[in-house]
Amino acid sequence: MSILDWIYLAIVSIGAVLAVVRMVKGPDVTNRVVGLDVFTTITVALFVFFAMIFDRYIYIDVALVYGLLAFIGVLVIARFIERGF
Amino acid sequence: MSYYLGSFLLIAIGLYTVIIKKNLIKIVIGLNFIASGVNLLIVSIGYVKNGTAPIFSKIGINPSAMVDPIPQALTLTAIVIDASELALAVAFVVLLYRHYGTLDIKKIRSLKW
Amino acid sequence: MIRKIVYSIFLATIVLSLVMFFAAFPFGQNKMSVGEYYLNHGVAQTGASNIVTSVVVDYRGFDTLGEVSVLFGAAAGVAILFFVLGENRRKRREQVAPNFIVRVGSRIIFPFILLFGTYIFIHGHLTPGGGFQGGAIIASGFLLLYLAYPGTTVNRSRLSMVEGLAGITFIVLGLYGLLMPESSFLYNFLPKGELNALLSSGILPIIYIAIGFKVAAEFAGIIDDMMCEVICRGGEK
Amino acid sequence: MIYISWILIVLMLVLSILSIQLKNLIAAVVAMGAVSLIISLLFLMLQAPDVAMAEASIGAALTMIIYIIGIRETERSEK
Repeated sequence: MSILDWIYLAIVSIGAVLAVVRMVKGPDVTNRVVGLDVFTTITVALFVFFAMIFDRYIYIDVALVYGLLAFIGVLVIARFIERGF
Repeated sequence: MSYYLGSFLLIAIGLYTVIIKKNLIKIVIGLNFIASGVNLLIVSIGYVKNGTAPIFSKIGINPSAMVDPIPQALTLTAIVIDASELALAVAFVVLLYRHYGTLDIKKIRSLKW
Repeated sequence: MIRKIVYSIFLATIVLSLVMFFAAFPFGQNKMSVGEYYLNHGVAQTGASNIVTSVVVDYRGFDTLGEVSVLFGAAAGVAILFFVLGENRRKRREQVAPNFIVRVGSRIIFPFILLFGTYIFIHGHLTPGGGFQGGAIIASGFLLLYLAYPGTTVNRSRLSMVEGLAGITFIVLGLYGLLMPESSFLYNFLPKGELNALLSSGILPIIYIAIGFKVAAEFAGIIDDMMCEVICRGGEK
Repeated sequence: MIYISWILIVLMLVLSILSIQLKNLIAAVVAMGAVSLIISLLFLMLQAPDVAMAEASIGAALTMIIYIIGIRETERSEK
């Protein structure tokens, strides 16, 4: 791993930790749901990063799964909070 | 090493939830944590240092530098089974709530202890 | 209070015994010999480049059949609990219709989710993924449809037909292996092909496609039971 | 790589303790979804992409909807 990778990893880790801090602190459910959404987006970046540094590009499929499906979980809770289904 | 410790503690947290908590949905969440911890433990047993995934999609990859495929194959099906039996457990919880009108296991008469 | 202390001691004992037990298995050292054998001979014997797939479908294919049956049992259990034992007299709550963005966006993204799930289980022997994962992805796509258009219902008879056909495919392919000279259940009788080609490794892709359809149908049935319980069928009873 | 695994495991344990301590059950389910996400990352770091994909496809939406329907039919918070 080069120095650029370490910088990238540090920035992404700080983002993940901040999202978790919001999920721990958040006074309401909606704050926690937004924290989960941010955390999911950051995690997709981490999946692609791991595929790069392990030098196996077929790992990107896992990131595709989360990128395609993660919003459904947030949509479920959002629809429930607004009395959707 | 960190994986072992994390999965032990996750199993302990799940057991604590199942034993101490009174709410039925919380108990189901605890069961889910135990299942996740056991899956993580089994996969981390098969890990080999500096190994790679057991997929021969690249030219010139060496079988001796791969992780063990059997724990992965075991947990792969276990995760799907966990999700389906979670649905069954939630169905039981819903029926218990309709019958007794509460989620507190202290108030459900036949489960008192 | 005393209860919490007693159970904390109990949990500490369990964790301590786990730590002592797993001190015999150092992290990241050597593999088991069975895994070593599968890694060395798996490509020549099954022709699949993903060894996890060849373990799940070929070497331990009978276990997978049992596991799919467990999945069927769980789905049937959810249906029985909700429709036979449950009393459908809950009143309808007032609902808010989904907004424009959700409806149009889900209509656009739904075919892509189906396409991606199909890709995952067709390429199960080449890339990570397979029938279980692809089936779950397709069921998530149906879940999106339920969320965006309340009142959607899937055709249950068609769903059970897909599920039954997939199960029959699995069992017939397995039984056909018994007619081969090396008679064994799930014997790989089709040609292996070359490594990393889509049409390779015999019956493995066919079985994984069957598993994908079966898992997708079962999870869609579970979601249909849970989402639709009152809205779709409660009035009929 | 060892540092990032320690960070992720600590985050996972914090979120699981949060999930069992929260009184609001929907917030508990949200925290559980985050735990499932981190476990999927750990599976990928253990070089198991198949298992990571199974955990991702199950944990992203399906477990969430099952719990939410269970909560919808019963009570929203633990007393």
